[in-house]
Amino acid sequence: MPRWFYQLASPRWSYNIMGKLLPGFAICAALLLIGGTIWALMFAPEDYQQGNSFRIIYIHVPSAILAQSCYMLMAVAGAIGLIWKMKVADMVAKSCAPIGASIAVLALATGAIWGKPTWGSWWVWDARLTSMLILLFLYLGVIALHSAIENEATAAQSSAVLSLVGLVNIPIIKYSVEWWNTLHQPATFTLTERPAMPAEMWVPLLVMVIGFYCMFAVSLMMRTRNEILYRERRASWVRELLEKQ
Amino acid sequence: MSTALLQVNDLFCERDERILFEGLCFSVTAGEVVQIEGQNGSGKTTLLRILSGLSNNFEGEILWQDEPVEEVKEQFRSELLYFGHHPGVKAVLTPEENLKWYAAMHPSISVGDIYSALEKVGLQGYEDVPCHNLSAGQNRRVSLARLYLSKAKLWILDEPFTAIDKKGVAQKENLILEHARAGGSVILTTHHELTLGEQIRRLNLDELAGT
Amino acid sequence: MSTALLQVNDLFCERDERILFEGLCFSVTAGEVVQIEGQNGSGKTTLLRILSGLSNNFEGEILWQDEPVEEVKEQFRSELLYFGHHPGVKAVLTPEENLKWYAAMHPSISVGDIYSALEKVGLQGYEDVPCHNLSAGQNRRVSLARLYLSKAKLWILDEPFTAIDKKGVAQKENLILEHARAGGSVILTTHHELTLGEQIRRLNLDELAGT
Amino acid sequence: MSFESFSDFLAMGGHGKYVWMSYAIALAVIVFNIVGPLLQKKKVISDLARRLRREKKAS
Amino acid sequence: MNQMVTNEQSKQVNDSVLGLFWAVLKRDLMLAYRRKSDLFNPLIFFLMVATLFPLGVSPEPEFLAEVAPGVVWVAALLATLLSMDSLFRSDFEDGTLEQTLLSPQPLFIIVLAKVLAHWMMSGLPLTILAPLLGVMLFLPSEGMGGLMLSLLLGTPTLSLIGAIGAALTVGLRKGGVLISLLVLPLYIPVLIFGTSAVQAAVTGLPLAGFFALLGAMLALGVVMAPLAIGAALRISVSG
Amino acid sequence: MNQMVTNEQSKQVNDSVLGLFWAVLKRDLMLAYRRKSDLFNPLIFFLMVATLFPLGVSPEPEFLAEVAPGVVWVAALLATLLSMDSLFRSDFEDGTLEQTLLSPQPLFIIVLAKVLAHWMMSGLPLTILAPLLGVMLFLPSEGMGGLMLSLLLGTPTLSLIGAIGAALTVGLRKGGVLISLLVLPLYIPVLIFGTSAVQAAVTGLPLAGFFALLGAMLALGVVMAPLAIGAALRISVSG
Ligand code: HEM
Ligand SMILES: Nc1ncnc2c1ncn2[C@@H]1O[C@H](COP(=O)(O)OP(=O)(O)OP(=O)(O)O)[C@@H](O)[C@H]1O
Ligand SMILES: Nc1ncnc2c1ncn2[C@@H]1O[C@H](COP(=O)(O)OP(=O)(O)OP(=O)(O)O)[C@@H](O)[C@H]1O
Ligand SMILES: [Mg+2]
Ligand SMILES: [Mg+2]
Repeated sequence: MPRWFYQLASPRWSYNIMGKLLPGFAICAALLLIGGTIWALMFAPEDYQQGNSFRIIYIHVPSAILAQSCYMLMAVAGAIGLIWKMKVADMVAKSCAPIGASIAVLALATGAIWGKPTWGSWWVWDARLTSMLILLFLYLGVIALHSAIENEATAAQSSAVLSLVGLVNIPIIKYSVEWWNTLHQPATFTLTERPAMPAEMWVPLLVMVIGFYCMFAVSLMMRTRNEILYRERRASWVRELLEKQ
Repeated sequence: MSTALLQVNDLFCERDERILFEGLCFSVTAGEVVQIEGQNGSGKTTLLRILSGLSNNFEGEILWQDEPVEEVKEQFRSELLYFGHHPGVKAVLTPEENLKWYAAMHPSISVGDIYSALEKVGLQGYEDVPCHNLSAGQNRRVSLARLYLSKAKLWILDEPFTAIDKKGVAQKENLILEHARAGGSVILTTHHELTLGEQIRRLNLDELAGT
Repeated sequence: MSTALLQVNDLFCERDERILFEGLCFSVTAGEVVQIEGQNGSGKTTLLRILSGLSNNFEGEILWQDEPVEEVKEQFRSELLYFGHHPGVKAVLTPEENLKWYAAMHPSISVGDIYSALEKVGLQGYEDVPCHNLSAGQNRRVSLARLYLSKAKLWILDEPFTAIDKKGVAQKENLILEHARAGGSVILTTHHELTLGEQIRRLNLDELAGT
Repeated sequence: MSFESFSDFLAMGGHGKYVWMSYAIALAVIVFNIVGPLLQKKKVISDLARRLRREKKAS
Repeated sequence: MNQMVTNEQSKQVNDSVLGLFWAVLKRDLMLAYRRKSDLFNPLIFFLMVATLFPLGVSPEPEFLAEVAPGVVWVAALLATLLSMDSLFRSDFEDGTLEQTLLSPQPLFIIVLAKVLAHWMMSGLPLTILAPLLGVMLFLPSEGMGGLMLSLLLGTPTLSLIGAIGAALTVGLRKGGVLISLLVLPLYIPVLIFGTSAVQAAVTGLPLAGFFALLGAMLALGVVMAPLAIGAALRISVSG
Repeated sequence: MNQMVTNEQSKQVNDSVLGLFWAVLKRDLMLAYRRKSDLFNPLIFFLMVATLFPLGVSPEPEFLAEVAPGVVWVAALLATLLSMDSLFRSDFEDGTLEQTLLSPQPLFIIVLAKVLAHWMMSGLPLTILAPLLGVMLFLPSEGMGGLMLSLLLGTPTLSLIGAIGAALTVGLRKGGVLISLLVLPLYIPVLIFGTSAVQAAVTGLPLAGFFALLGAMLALGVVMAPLAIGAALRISVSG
């Protein structure tokens, strides 16, 4: 096992390194998100079919992608916590859940809003939408389980098991839903086949995606740091830290 | 020198911000009976659950025959009899069925002994009555019959005498002594006045508690 | 002559074809403590449930202050405190909330006394902890706090000392004596050795059992 | 610049309602994810500091 | 003078009855809040049905719109039925039911308060959530009002009837299902009037008759059911 | 010679594993038989849905025939889900779960036997009863085989996944609903493949693919789920 792995296991080291990384990520996130939004709203060309409602993509796609990656991170962190009993990993996993859920809500909401002008209804039982809804349910399950268990260590282990089981199931869910949908409802609205985007369209999208990831990193590190402080409240370094304030 | 069966080093446990015990060290050798004492809420049950491996809500080290318990789990479990606040008796099953299941869980027990065990705890005639039709004490007795069945070396008993009448208690005390004489060890808690006298070692948790 | 608070005439009860008691007659006057004795399964709990009006699985007559209990139910219930094998404590509620609910069920109890009752049973500092985070004995103590609250004349206590530590038992015994001295009556069962001595009358069910 | 005027920009070719709603929700979610932890941190620190003071007093 | 004293007295009694009612209601709501599961169980079940139905049967809007009233009502009925068993069971198991029965307070009031608490945790949230289900199942918006009102009037009756079954089976180790069997036949009239009301609302037919019937059943239930529940509880505990 | 000894030994181990499996299975079936409720609960729920649905939604045969596969599958899924919570709860409450975890026997086997017992009391009777429901809902007779086979392959997976949720929530006083929330998303693939299979059977499309998928999920479940269940149980009890 490499040295950084053991260092990561030390809450104190993690707290400090995250504190050092935070400002950088925060600046990146702010610049990318503000710049990307301005670009997306004002400069990107409108879509020849969907008109300006197309601009929702700059929120929708980053959030949809991020919601999925966040789940992956949560499950992996949970597994590390479970196997190597690494406390910091548990804390990361715990911090992932509310962020991921909020992002999934964002993806769903923007998707639903976008659906109204394009498809004429807020909600259809389409494959992508359904699997996103299920992802949200998975998040809610992890959050609910965690909050239902009083003992922190038990809560972390239980949620880790749950998110791992969910991780195994995600590809199955995705596959099944897509297949089900094509079976019932021959492609009325395809999300996957779209005209290849011109660069003016996808470059801001890329900016927004990276911006979202940076924002996620900032939020995650802040939550994890809080978690470390609370869980390590008996440790001397936390006491010293508090006394300094 | 007899080596310790169970050795506890520097055990720490905290619940709801209250330290139940810290720096707890003790060992149990073969032939010893240890009574954990302490007032209500002092952490006796918590300690026994930690020792038996049911709870991992602690810091410190527990050794079984000089090896960390986590590494010899299988072996430890086959040498352990745990008797908790919940007697582990299914209300819809009969005493006999309850014990048969227990025997299935512990391969060292032979099914043939079940009847004599039930007789020894005074349940002859009740073998076929579902346990929910038994009195509180009779239910506990079903669970106590395991003491007669088990081949385990270490008994961990959490208030085994609850709801048992005086005659029953005296009999169980004898059984515990016999087990110790035969080279077994017993860790128990009870609020009953024991007549075991000198043969038993006491460990008081009240003195160990933190703030 | 002090009239009997509770008078039992020719009580008969059978369970599963086994006669638990028959022709049982006794009375309890004000100021008396009666201990029902008997080995496990002799029918103590059954008797107490019959007396308290929870079970009508019997034949015979029970009089409360010389009137059949069924006819003065209301009044009987407001003069009765029953403490059963199940302590009647909600695990998700705190001790305080549990007792508040009990007070609502018994209009004679004033809510203000709850804190002092909890203090008297040694639960100060635990008023706000959900009962499932309390130890076995602490849970029983929550239920025992009712003894300090109640204004009832007749206490029916089924093994009240289960899981209570020695100090707690001694304190409860005193409380029972005080209640008797103040003109109340107590019917109780316990497998603990009581130190109440002469003040108490014993009733052994083993001798009353049929085959 | 894809828009002639500011009112055009707001109207988004008739889809303004949808676009602005999406961006508003996005803003809300981002704010939630940044401000939430900040408030949490404040609370944790004040909680722990209070506990520390209490323990100091006790000892 | 005499008159006044009686008034005074009856007022006092009234107060204490209200106090009792309130205390029981508060406790049961608190229990539900602490346990959470009781609080969300019917809701989640309700949502689950609304999610599974399109997934399992057919996601087409026109089809869903047509079946929506029935599905929502069947879901509400099942959700209530399933939550019924726990109404008295935990009280029975930890001994608080014994204490309740031994208290000198009127059982009618206690039982009524418990059922109200149960409804506030099952029927009421279902009613509030119904529009969301309606949207998910593409129920025409004209039907929403009828759906909510019919649920508002119908679900308390479901709770009252269900409580009788729960009281009868609480002492039984083999309870559980029995309750469905006992209660279901009694639920069917409510289901039929309820869905009819919603369908009438969707098609624009007059509604008042259905609501009057649902209301009448509710009134009958409030007066009679607590008596039956109380008697059933005493019998169950004495067994 | 050496070879033989090993064989002998491994045979003995095999025997004891089978004995354990059988003992646990027998006990759980006996418990269910004694309690009865566990035995009939899912069945009655299943039948209830089949009765209520025509009453609440629409009694027209063509309509019912169309929705039958979905309704039967949704009912089976809900019935399994609702019976899940009790899988470990009573063992937890009376202390037998502690005893199980402290036994030196392999938890994998014990858990697998328990889940099998659960399935034999929920999934299996549902499967056997499904044709009856099919008839009640006017499912075309071509679909019957597909319905039964899909349930036979699908319901064990439901039991296995559900047991993970049950194990995770068994220690919680606030359990109960949580399990629905945890497990439901994981049930959806089974539901989709299951109904698709029945619909394919009705319309005469090829089925083998669906059954292969359901079988693959089952195989995955049998291998993986007991591990997760065992881990979850240990975590829950230690909390
Ligand atoms: C509630 C409704 C919706 C949800 C939950 C949803 C969900 C998703 C998801 C999960 C992705 C995949 C992101 C990835 O991994 O690459 C996605 C991508 C996308 N969605 Fe949506 N969507 C919704 C509505 C819509 C609508 C109405 C439109 C426009 C007509 C739309 C257009 C797109 C596009 C263009 C992509 C990018 C596809 C790609 O990069 O592969 N979505 N959406
Ligand atoms: N629900 C029941 N149905 C049938 N028989 C029962 C039931 N409960 C108890 N019995 C039987 O009645 C007898 C008396 O039980 P009871 O609970 O009154 O005993 P007890 O004297 O309180 O014993 P303990 O000291 O163990 O509490 C027992 O022999 C038991 O088998
Ligand atoms: N599940 C729990 N969560 C949090 N705290 C708990 C939990 N169970 C017990 N405690 C706390 O831990 C302390 C010790 O409890 P424990 O059950 O070990 O006491 P005990 O010594 O066995 O008491 P008793 O003599 O009453 O059985 C108690 O003060 C209690 O408040
Ligand atoms: Mg204890
Ligand atoms: Mg008894």
